[in-house]
Amino acid sequence: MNTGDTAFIILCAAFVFFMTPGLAFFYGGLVRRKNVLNTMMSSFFIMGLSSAMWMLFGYSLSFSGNGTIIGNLKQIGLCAIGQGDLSGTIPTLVFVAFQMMFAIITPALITGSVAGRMKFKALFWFIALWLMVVYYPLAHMVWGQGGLLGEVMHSVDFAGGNVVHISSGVSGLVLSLMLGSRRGYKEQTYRTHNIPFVLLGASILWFGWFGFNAGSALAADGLAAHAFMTTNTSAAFAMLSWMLIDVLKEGKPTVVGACTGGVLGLVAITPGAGFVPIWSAIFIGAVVSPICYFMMSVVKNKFGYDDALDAFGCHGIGGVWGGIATGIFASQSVNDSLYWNGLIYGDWHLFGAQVLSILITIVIAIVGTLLCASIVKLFTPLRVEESEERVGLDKSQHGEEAYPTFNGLD
Amino acid sequence: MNTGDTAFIILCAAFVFFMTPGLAFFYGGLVRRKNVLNTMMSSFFIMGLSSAMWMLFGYSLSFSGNGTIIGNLKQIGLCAIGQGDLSGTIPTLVFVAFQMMFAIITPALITGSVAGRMKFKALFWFIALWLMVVYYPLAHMVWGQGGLLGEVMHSVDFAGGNVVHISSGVSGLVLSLMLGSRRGYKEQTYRTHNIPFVLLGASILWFGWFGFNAGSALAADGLAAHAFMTTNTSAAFAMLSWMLIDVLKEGKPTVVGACTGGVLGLVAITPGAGFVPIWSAIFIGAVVSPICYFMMSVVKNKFGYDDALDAFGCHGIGGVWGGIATGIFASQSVNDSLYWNGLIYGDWHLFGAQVLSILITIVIAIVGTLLCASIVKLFTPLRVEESEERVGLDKSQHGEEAYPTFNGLD
Amino acid sequence: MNTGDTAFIILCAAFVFFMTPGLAFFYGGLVRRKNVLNTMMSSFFIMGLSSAMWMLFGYSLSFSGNGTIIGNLKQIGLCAIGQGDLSGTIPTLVFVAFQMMFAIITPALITGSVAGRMKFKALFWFIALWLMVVYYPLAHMVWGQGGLLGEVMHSVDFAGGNVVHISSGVSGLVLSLMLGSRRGYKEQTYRTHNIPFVLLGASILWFGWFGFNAGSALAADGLAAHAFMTTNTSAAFAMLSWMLIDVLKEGKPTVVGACTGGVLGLVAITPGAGFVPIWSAIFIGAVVSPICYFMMSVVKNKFGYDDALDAFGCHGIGGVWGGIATGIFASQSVNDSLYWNGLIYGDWHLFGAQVLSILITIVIAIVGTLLCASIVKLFTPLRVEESEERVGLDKSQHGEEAYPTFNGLD
Amino acid sequence: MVKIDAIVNMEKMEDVKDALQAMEVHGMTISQVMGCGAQMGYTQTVRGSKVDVNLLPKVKFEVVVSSIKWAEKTVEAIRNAAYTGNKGDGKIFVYELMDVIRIRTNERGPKAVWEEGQKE
Amino acid sequence: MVKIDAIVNMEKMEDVKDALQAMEVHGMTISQVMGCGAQMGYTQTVRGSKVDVNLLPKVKFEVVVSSIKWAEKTVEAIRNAAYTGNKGDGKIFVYELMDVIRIRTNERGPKAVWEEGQKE
Amino acid sequence: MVKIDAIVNMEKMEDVKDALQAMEVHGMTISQVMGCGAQMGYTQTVRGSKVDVNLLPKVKFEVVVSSIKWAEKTVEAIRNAAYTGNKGDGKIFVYELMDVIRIRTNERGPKAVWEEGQKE
Ligand SMILES: Nc1ncnc2c1ncn2[C@@H]1O[C@H](COP(=O)(O)OP(=O)(O)O)[C@@H](O)[C@H]1O
Ligand SMILES: Nc1ncnc2c1ncn2[C@@H]1O[C@H](COP(=O)(O)OP(=O)(O)O)[C@@H](O)[C@H]1O
Ligand SMILES: Nc1ncnc2c1ncn2[C@@H]1O[C@H](COP(=O)(O)OP(=O)(O)O)[C@@H](O)[C@H]1O
Repeated sequence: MNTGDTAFIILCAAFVFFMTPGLAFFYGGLVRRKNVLNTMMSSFFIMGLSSAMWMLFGYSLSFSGNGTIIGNLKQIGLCAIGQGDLSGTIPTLVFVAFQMMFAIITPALITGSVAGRMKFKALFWFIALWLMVVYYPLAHMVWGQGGLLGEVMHSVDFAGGNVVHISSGVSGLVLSLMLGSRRGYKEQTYRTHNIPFVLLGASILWFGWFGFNAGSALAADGLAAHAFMTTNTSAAFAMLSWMLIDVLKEGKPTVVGACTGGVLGLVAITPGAGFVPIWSAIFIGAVVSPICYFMMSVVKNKFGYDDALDAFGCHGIGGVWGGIATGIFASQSVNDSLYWNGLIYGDWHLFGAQVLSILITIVIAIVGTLLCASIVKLFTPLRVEESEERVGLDKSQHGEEAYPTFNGLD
Repeated sequence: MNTGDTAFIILCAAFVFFMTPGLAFFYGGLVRRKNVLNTMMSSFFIMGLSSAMWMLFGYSLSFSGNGTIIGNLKQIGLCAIGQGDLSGTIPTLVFVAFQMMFAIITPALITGSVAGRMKFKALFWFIALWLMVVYYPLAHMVWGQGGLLGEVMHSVDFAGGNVVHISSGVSGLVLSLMLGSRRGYKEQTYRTHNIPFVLLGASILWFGWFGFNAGSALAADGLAAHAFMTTNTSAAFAMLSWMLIDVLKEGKPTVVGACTGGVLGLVAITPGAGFVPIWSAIFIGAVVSPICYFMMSVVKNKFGYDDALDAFGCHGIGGVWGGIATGIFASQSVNDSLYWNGLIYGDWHLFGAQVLSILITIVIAIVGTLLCASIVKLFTPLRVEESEERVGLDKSQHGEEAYPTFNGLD
Repeated sequence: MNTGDTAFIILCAAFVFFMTPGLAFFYGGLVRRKNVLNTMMSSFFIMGLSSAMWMLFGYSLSFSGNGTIIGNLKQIGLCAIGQGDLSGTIPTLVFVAFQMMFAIITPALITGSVAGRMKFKALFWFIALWLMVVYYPLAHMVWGQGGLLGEVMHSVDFAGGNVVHISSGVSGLVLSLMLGSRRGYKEQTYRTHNIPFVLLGASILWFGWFGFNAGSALAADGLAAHAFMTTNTSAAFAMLSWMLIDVLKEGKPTVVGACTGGVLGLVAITPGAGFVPIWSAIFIGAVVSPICYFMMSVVKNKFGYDDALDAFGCHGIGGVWGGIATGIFASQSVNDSLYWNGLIYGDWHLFGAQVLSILITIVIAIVGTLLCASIVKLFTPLRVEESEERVGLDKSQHGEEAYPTFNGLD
Repeated sequence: MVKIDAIVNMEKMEDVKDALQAMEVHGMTISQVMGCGAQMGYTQTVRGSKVDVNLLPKVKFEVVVSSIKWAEKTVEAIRNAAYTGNKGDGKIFVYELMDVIRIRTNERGPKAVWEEGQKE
Repeated sequence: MVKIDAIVNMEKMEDVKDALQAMEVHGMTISQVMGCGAQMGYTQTVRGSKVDVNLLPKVKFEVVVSSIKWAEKTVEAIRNAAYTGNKGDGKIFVYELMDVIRIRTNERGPKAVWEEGQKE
Repeated sequence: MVKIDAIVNMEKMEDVKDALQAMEVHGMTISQVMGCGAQMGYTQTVRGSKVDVNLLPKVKFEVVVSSIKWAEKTVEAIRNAAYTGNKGDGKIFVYELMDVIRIRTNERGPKAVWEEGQKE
């Protein structure tokens, strides 16, 4: 066991943990005031639910055994894992903890698509099912022993482009289509109620993402440092390019835009952080903002789906671009665990594998979401009543108001 | 010296440090708008006061020498500690820093009980005295060389169930009884003024608690990872069980409830994090919420004491349960530094020691608090004037308002 | 390569990163409600801009080669740095990342002086120029190979008293003088709009500062622990001494005061954290508050400049005091890389070098700021129109409002 | 000229606004108020303790119209939009006004409330 | 019918509310306002710099009652509850109302403000 | 006595306040409201999507003066301070008041609004 690596990954796990409340603030700041608690809670409760499931059987289903599609139940309750067992240079329990945090943040991302109209009860059970139907298999296929996308197809995903971003973004889109649009969406004034919270959330996400991406090296070494630098570079250029779009389109850079851009850059670099050279992160980051801006402003408008906080527009699209970009720029000189070089070095194999793995991920997410939502629907409607939506989800789903005294009376 | 362990504990110290502002937000969000700054400041100033005292003589009183009850003054001003001195595998100064953070958060917990009515000046001096009369002796007795509860009685406290939670919770209760209830408590509308702040605070606490519990292994190893997993598991199940209570009682899971549950799970696992098996954390967490819910809703109501933010209900009761649970589940197979196994393995010695050590802690907290508060009372009343309470403690104690322009005029 | 040191510095880099959003909240809470987003954005966008510039050429200009004044362009785009290259015991890329964070927070500090009236466009380009004209040369002169202030003059600056605080504080003052005062400054009610945000920001700064100062040891060792303790001690005493001033002057300790005091203590200890003995941090911290209080309340008032959020009063003056104090207290027994001992040990050399290096830094900051601002002025006015200032910079510069629905309608 | 103050439920805000605009009353001023009335509030549970909430957030519309005739129409429109039949639906208060001044044009009296293109 | 606007100190809010409810006036609308008057505000110190605060937060009660008689009683009750004798105690304004409509029942005039069980 | 309600632009708040104080009207009550009128709001872009903002924040001044003469002067002062010539400048409403009570002194009627030292 290496204490430096162990210290690094334990603390990275805590960093990734912190991203989920960060997301709660990022999302919570973006919604209307009457839905802020419901939106935050939609991320927050997953810290409980997904942790519990991971410890009970999620880790086992994801990482035990060497199936092609999914793990087995041999390590249920983590009972078979001793303090002395190692995964590489770190205790296996550290790996368990680090991976757990990914299983928390991923379903939380979905909730951005459905903000403002989904019944909390339905969301609770949907997330529980979705973890079993979509997440654990995907995590196994990409990172598990003998997994289809990773070890069989040799596609790569450094820190979770497929597992985390594409899966959640696509699932969010499907779910938001099943739910329908928010009442009065498009006719009505919709307003970001607390932009400082958005900035706080985006900052915590960025901070935590260092743990997410650098930690995915699973050691405190040059590769971790490399991933740290690609991550920050991509985020920086994506922020700048979104600001540029804002200036070109509206004449002014917005704060919400800068935050969104930064997060997009982080999403896009995730699958390639430890595979692509640092210079290519400039390109990956600078390009993701225009792509996603186009999706959110033109495509979303055209098709009229209500991907409320753009979980699909950010994570789905950003993740796809990141996966493809990895197929283009990944280089064995950066990471010699790669099976092939990327497209620009003249080898199309990796590129092909990336595209295929993205398609498979999309299919799994679509089918899985339809399945889970249909099961939940048997027991409870997915959507709140119209009157509950009017009153706001904070009151109707949780019986609380976020800032009850901010009309100054207390 | 081991750099991995050193890196780990230095950063864990920073994590634990961050819990105190986290607590300021957790508490601050729960109070009325006119008392938010006073409530936050009550935690925040301790970052200054307790740090200063720790560095001057607190560390020395807690950890120098091998008295049964308290340390000595040989390491006053930390002057005798060189950069090269080690505690185990880490520099002694790292241990000093890590332990300092516990001496900051502990008295801050007390302030939850007395929110909304204690004179700031009285609180300042009370905390200063309390650290000397209650905290330093307790820390020594539990973790110091030759300490009564630890080395003599062989009771165990991994990360501070007695030292941190029971001591602060009980002291809070005593102090709140001495102060009396807030004006209009029970007749009057009392409202949580900013639930997103509560969620932010709870999240920072959870995040920091990884440093608190895993760091208490004092090394980056399998035990730290074990403590990390028990911590998270307990928090997760406590959050879920509180949500369940909310649903059963009110039909809706509340955000304040989920946050409270999470924190309770963290409290309950603290004394046992590195002693009990991971599976038992499920039980420890799942049970703490109903116990504390009962205390807060039934017992508090019945006896009518005004433990404003439930420092006693959460930390006192949660800590007691945690200490007992440690006596039940602790196992030498998890941590071979244990003198005995827990009750379920058929040995009642540890259980007995735990119960006894809890009782001793409670007595010390009660007597110490009475003593300190009585001394302070000689110089200044403990409670604010009625008119000051009406105006709010922000204005009357600090001459400030938290959000002066949120009636929209600026 | 040492994994413990590597883990430590990577994570410290993330800690320092987090300080910039912390600063955004510290500053943002202090301003009027209509300028909060602009104030936050002024720090936030630098996370994009300065990261991008650092990666492209900033690192190279600061740390490549051994010029006296500035580095060279040999490491442009970081292309020459491999994952295996080491700086001491850590990968060079880790050093790149850690230093990058300093290049982000430093210009962000400046923006406190100019809050509420500077055109965002002008600020953007000013910061870009300032990094090249002031920051990269200074960083090289202090920490680079062959640098004038460090290797030639043997002045010392542990974590950035000259590079970070004096440079930004003085530049802020110059820029605020060029801009003129805010409209109605002094006649008009000016109010801190959100004190909990100030407390949040101060807490994040303090938390991050552990990475800033302890990380500057560039290893997880006794020196890092020493810097950790001096840092916390100075902050604690500065907070207490500000509270004391508040009590003496106004009868009540304020929250804004306690936060300001804490930050001042952190500023003051920065240059000496790893050079001065721990006991001297008491003095360094306790004295910085009265000095800066005097600057902010008496001197600022007398001269009538509008250093809006006291970037000069805090960072400029606090940094100067810290640099001088280092010349007084630094001791080879703390850090044997010192060339001379401090004044109290009877050697005036270091003291002289410190004073001289401070003067040089001030001159560079003044000249550099005048130069950069003059260049920007050729293309765009520095200051917003009067009507834009009235409406608030949030709306006029970003087309957004921070909390659009906090009159309760949404 | 007549001023109408209507205190309605929060969630009816959009509806009332739309109803007014539909009948060509474009000028209105809205603010948040807290109200208590026949509707006696509700009880919330915070961490297992009951908390009485007897001030409820309401929205206040202030609309000035040029004549009693218009006032009647406006009252009718607000009533229809805000009605649910439950306690707490709100109240409408009607005042007489001495004068109205439009700052932009310095017009006074009824003219100051008519919009161009609005039929009397 | 008569409308009473009372502007009182923040910390008197609960007292005034209780006083009104004690005399069976259950309907009221409350909002936060900023006021300046004979009370000239105060000076705060932020980091050693003086800051003038001359708008002070106040609470505005709007109460509609059915008759002048009731209005007198109400004014009296508010006055007693809000009185401290210091500058800034506040003012009470009394208006005549043309009409009141209760949305729930479409009752008009005095009936719309009487509650069941309230003695006239 | 006369009450004047003026709804003006946010950024004119300080100016109107100063104008009133300059003419020795020291008593006033200010609140934030949202308004819509001839000024039809604006369109904001959030992440590339258009968002209509048709309620704009405005400031409402409530000033009670002792006589019609004073009311005229006050209206004039407000108008001058708030005028820009653009849509959205706001409106001023003038009412008659039945009575005013100063809580501190129990003075009633015009006396309750006069300040000492204020020339009628
Ligand atoms: N007499 C009154 N004076 C002022 N405001 C009132 C009065 N009666 C009711 N209101 C306002 O109207 C709102 C709804 O009144 P309520 O009596 O609950 O409804 P209703 O009688 O129509 O069922 C209250 O919350 C309050 O703001
Ligand atoms: N002429 C007025 N018009 C409108 N509101 C007023 C007027 N005079 C006072 N007020 C309101 O009453 C509050 C208290 O008034 P103030 O003059 O300070 O008290 P008092 O004269 O009773 O000592 C003020 O803050 C303001 O909101
Ligand atoms: N008829 C009305 N009733 C109530 N408030 C009104 C009315 N007309 C305008 N207002 C208020 O005055 C503000 C400015 O009105 P607007 O019509 O936009 O200005 P103007 O007509 O002077 O250009 C509005 O935002 C609204 O708050």
